[in-house]
Amino acid sequence: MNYSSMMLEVAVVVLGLGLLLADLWTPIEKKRNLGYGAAIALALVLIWSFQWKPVEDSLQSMYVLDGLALFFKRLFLVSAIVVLIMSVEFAARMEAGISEFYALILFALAGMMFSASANDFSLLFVSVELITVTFYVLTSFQRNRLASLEAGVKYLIFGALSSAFMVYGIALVFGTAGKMNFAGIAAMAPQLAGNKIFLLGILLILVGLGFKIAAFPVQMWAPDVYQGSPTPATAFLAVGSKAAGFVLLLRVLFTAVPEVAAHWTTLLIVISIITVLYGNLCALPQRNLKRLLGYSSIANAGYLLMGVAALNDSGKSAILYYLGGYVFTLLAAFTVICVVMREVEGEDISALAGLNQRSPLLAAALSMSMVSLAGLPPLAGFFGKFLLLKAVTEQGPVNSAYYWLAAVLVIGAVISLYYYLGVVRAIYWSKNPPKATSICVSWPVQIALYGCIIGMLYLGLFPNRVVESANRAVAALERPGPMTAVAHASGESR
Amino acid sequence: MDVTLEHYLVVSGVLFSLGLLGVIMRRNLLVIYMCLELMLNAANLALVAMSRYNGNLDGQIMVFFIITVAAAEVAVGLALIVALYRRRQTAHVEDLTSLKS
Amino acid sequence: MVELLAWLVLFLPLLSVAAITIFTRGNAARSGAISITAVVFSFICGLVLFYALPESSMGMPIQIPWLSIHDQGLGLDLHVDIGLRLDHLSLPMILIVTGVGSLIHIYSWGYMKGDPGFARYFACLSLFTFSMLGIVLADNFLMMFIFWELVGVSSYLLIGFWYERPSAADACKKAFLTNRVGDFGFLVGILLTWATLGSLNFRDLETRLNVHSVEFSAVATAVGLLIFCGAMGKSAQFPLHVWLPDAMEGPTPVSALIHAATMVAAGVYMLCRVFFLLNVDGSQALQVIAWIGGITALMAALIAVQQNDIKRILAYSTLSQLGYMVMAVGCSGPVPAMYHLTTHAFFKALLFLGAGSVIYGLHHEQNIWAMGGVRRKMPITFWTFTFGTLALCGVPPLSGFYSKDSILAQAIKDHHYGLFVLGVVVALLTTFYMFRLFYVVFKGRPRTEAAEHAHESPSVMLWPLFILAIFSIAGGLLGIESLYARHFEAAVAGTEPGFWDRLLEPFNEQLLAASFGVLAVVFGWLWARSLYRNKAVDPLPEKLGWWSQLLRNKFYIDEFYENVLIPCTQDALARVADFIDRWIIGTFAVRGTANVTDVAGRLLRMLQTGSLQMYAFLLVAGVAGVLYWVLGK
Amino acid sequence: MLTAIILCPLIAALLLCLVPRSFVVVMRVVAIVATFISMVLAIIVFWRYDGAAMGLSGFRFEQQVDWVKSLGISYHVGVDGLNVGLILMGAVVAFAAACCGWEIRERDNERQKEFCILLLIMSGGILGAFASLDLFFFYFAHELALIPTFIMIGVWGRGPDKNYATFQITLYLSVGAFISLIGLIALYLQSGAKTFDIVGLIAHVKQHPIPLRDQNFIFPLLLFGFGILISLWPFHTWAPLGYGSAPAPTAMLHAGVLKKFGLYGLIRIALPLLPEAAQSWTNVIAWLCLGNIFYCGLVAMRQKNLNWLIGYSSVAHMGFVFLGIASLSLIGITGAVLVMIAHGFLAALTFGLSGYLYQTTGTLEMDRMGGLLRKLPFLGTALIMAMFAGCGLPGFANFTGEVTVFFGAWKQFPLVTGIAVWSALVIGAVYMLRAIRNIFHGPVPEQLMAVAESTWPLRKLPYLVLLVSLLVFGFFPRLLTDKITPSAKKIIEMANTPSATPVARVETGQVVSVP
Repeated sequence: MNYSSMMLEVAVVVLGLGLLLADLWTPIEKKRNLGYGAAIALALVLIWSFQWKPVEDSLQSMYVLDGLALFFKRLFLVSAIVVLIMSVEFAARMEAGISEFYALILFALAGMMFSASANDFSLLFVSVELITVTFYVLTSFQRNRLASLEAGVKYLIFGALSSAFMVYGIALVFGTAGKMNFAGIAAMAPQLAGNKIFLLGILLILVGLGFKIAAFPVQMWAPDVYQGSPTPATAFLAVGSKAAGFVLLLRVLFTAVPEVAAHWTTLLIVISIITVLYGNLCALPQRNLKRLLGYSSIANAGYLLMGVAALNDSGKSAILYYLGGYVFTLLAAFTVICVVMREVEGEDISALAGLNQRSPLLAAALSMSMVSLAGLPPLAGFFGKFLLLKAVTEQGPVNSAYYWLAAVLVIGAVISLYYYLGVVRAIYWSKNPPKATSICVSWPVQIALYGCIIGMLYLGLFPNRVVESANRAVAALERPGPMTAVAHASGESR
Repeated sequence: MDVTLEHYLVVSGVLFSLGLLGVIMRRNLLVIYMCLELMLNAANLALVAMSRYNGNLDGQIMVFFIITVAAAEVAVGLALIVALYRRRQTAHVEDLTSLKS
Repeated sequence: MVELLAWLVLFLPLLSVAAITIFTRGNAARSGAISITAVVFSFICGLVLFYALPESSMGMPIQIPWLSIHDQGLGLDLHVDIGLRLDHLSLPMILIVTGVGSLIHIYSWGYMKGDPGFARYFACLSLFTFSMLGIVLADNFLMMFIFWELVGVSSYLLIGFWYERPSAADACKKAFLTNRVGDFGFLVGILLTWATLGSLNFRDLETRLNVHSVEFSAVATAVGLLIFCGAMGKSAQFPLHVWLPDAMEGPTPVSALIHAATMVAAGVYMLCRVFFLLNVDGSQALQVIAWIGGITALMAALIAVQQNDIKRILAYSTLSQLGYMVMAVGCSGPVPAMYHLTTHAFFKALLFLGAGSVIYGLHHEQNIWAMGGVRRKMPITFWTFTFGTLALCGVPPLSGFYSKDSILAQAIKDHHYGLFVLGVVVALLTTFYMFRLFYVVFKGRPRTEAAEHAHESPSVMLWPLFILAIFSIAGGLLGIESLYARHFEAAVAGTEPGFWDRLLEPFNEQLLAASFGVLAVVFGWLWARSLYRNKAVDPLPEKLGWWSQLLRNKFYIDEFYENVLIPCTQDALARVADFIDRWIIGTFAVRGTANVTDVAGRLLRMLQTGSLQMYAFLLVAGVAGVLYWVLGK
Repeated sequence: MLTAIILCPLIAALLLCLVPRSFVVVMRVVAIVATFISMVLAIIVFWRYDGAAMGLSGFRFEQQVDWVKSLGISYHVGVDGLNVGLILMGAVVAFAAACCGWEIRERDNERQKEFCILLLIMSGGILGAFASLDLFFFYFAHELALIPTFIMIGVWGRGPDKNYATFQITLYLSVGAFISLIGLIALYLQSGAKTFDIVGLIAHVKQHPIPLRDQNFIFPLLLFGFGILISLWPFHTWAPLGYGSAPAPTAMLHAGVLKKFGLYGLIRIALPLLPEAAQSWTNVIAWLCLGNIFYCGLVAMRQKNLNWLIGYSSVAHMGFVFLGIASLSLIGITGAVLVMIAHGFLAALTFGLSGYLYQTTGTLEMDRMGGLLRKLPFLGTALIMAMFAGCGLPGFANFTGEVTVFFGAWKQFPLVTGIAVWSALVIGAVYMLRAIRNIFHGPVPEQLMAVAESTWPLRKLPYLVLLVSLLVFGFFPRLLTDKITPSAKKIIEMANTPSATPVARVETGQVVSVP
């Protein structure tokens, strides 16, 4: 195994350890600023990541560094940077140990970055567990808040339960295939396609991954945990953890068992339909903003699963693009929530009343993210949904169930308009905005918000480059020699 | 009587199911948590047996990973449950319903 | 030069509309002057055309393409010109419209003096003149329809001139809507004609009719009746006649111009214009037209007998005369129809203006029983009115006699003996109600204060009366009939008949008709004289009993429409549609969907109880379900 | 040139973002000037249309820039006879709407900024949608214009049903938009052209027609997707409700221009690309259009509120366009485009005037008004003219359009056309005259004795502009038809091509019976 290709992850882990060390020498009142330091360091790592090219020779190893991996690593880095800035903002609401919070974020980030490269069930397991275990702590970090503890416990039990499913699935797969490596299993898969033990194993693994992305039938935890966790942890959970789940899902389904995936069209379609409808319908009467986003995250998992269910390249690249937009959108939303809810306990939507007078920037950022989530142009969400819709419709002639999928996408998008625009309404035209004290927004948060807004707009208005790079990244998944295609594509950049 | 792979697998399956049942049925968080560990160990048993049967060591390496991870998980999980117990003076799941609908 | 003149005739009034609306809205005198100048100049241009237009350039096309789409797929050509057709039918008609129009414009100057809407009045009047000229000059169906509609709207504006009066506001609405019902048939008829013959231009239609006569004869009756619907609306034929009496809510000059002399004649004119489409083999349309005309004539004459409003009597008389004209067309006699149209324009305008003068003199009193003895107070009005009455009744040798006689003769010629009898009866009734009016209003002694202090109108109002009276008297001797005949009967040979020939023509040609006509007049007059001479109250209601009630209430046709026909058909449909829209689509379908979605959301949310074990159970159940589904088969 | 027309309002909107919100007058002036420039440019394009160089694809003033290459999406604008008039109409209405924005000023000075920005975005989006020759941008620009509509109704709307109206119009129109999006995507996919470019698609489809099975799948998607956007019966309930609650400028832009998007889409996209399906659906369209023309006309008769009445009448007018489309004849399509343009001016005019009326009298309940012609001479005259235009009076552009549609449709659908004629001539007149009678005729009620018109000449400007446009195109329809007909001919030729050549059939592997 070529360890030099892991330098990005190593850098992140070292950074985390260094942060813990630095904490020892930092005076208490300055500790929160360590977050900025970490964010800057991550920004450097991000810039560094653009120097990397996809590496060819790692197909048989447990760790690959193809275009897909790089795409997701950058996604994770971006989200971690914003989450760190958010955490600094959140520091005052933690009892102690803010540096550990930062460090845990970094470790979770490392786990996500590993997961992006996982090409082997053991690495998959380890990286997933790295993410999950750090999130146990992150979700329950506000030990003085019962809600946070409850969220932590729920996440703990569900995480452990799904880990158990996954591990057992891995055991079954290993038992039938005799291999842990995706490529190896792919080679074996044709003769295993009818083996029920093997299929059971794959299904159990998918259950474990479904937990990460909050898809039916393992979606129940999401709203509760989203609501109770500290906002930065929620944000990271919603963005990073979900994206990690998807990259693993893509790899397992399309690298390890493409034949099996092709058989499960109906299953995937049904699951994504139920997920979309469940998330959207439950969100309809919801008044708690973070819980709303929890349901919305379920719905979005459903949309993304549609890209998986489409089983074609455009579906996969749509997932990548959608996640790209989703990252900026959700980060913007959670940053705003983090800042606005600083003063209000409870995250009721009515707390947003008159936000446009208190801080136009926050109001604009939150409404733009809602508009983007609702899938309206000119923001990223629109083009993402467009790509998904295209991918799904493309399969229509093959199996008319895809048309139902497309219809559900539309229905979901329309239902979601109602509650997303409800948020926008609360911001701009509430009946009686309570108080007009302006909210002070620190400049790093401003930078983060502007960054997210620019990201949403850029992805929405000039999607060309991201679409191209997503296409190239996806090309790596299925081909027998995936690296060659990517290597030829010069100038891999975002 | 020879102890074949099937026996191991049946035992592991039974263990897994027992753990699962426990998670669903038991009311105490600690017990639930122990049941979860039981499920993990069921997987461990299966892995080791499979590894032996397949004649490669990957499975056993995996078991080590799992044990390590489980240890970490237990550490974090127990700390969490203790913290909750301190605050609520109870470790029953039915009391944990403030986040809902 | 001819073209320029023709365009001037048409567009001068429109220019005056534009000028008044844009520039001189606020200035009453200037607006009136512009409008009068325009119509007079238009008249002069028409006169020049009438006399100077060489026979060779009769009917030559003067066209500006307005809309032109050639559709190969349909194999049809939608080609519409703004085109003018100058021939023996349109030229005299132009003179009537602009000539009578000029007089009425001038009369209005006096009649409308001091009204706050003076400028608006003249703008509308000019708009009307423009539209009417458009109908007359149109060389194709669609252009005719366009101006048809414009005439409708200008009539709407003029009837509703005093829009603050609820009765006027309702009347104009009713007029427009009734006309629209007729226009519906007209437009469908145009569509059908176009689809069958492939053209809209009258000349093209005429030539194509010879080629495609077989195809056309299949739809000929339908076309004829549909087109007649248009005439039915505009010329107020039964059953669409109800708007005309109500239209008397407009200023009296308007009634004279639009609702007596010109606009209502448009229907008859149109029928004559497209007579070639009606008069084809296999078409039953003319029969229907003739009988509808006859029924209208009789019904209106009967109603007129028991009306007490001076303008309403004249209005029903107009209806009845229009019925005559339509009947003439139906008896394949466009020439008598046009002839009667022309003379009727003169004497009916005269009568209306005379009535207006009386109303003006009596300070807007319209009830005839509140008048009486006006003769001495307003001598000029009296004399001119008398001549108008005589002409209308058809007293030889006044114009009405000749035209009415030609219609009766036509009925005999076309073997419509029933209609002939009907026509004679109507003539008798006409004489009766006109002399009733005459005796009650002018003779006897003044019955009210207003009648006591009546005064003669200003000269600007009297001059038009004079001129119209002259034409009413001499209209029969001017050779109008042969003028029209030149249009319909190709190249009448022979010399122009002399004066005496013309004077005695009816008796030479169709003695029966002429003598019955004269007899009807005599008996009508005697009857009216015996009943109404020096009477202060109407003796008829006692004699007629419930008949009188029926007549006074116009056979209850308005009531039938308002309370039975419209509420039971269109309004009922509207009610149903509204119900469906509001409750079935709006509430059940749309709101229902929204509510179902909402309830589904609330129900689903109940799953999220917050209980960890509940979640775990659902998870396991879900996983088990998936496993069973995928692997269980 | 076209890009300038589209970008002018959008750039102005961006500029306004930077202007502090206290500079209210600046906002108004910028909005008016930007739309005015757009309008002037659109007039120039319209005027120079015949002289302009025609591109290879038959479009003029063409411009194309790649956007997302891998999907074949490009920014491609151009005009032919079908959309040159629509763009002109859109630009004029946008200008008028910007002028009418004064209405908002008096009610809500605080948020003038947002209003102007949204209005400009909407204008830019609308013009973009009509200029676009790329399916994706076509849709994108429409959505861009749609969102401000929702927001404006939500924030500045009036009436008790405001909230419900906002949500209904939002959800309803989004459903329509999404359905049509599926249709457009399916079209893109099934044509196999790998491009969203309309010109490219048409060229491709000429060689390789879309298989009938796919056509029959895509066409209903487009028909009903667009149909919802156009308020095709029975998906029309959002329209009266939404327009009844919308602020005047929004209603003007939406009812006038944006709504025509779906119709334009049907003509531009659905007919030529899916000819066989279109032919088999014409009967359905023809009967559905009666739902608009006849049924909604009847419902309009029962309305008591002026805005609702106009809303229903505007729904009813859409039926004429559908009838024209259903006829699949050159005359019908030309008429349909004429009606679209004419109704654009008309709807803008009526909604603008009703907004003005509401502002003056404080009510739109017709029972509570009367005799206002004396009090409000300009407004009254203009509204009466608009109403007559609405019931198809010659001289106004609507008449030309409607009558052309009748001529086009008569041969195929005599019965439907007959009912449509009845609705246009009689039902239309009934409710329009009833409105005039109630509002302007009769005695003035006590509480309205004091109303008076603004004497400021600029208040009249937008209405005059719209009235003049109606009259100009009513008097000289050839200004439009001469441009429309050649372009419509191409559409019709494609729509009426006999079924695809057998070669193409074999390629696509479809076995279809020729209808």
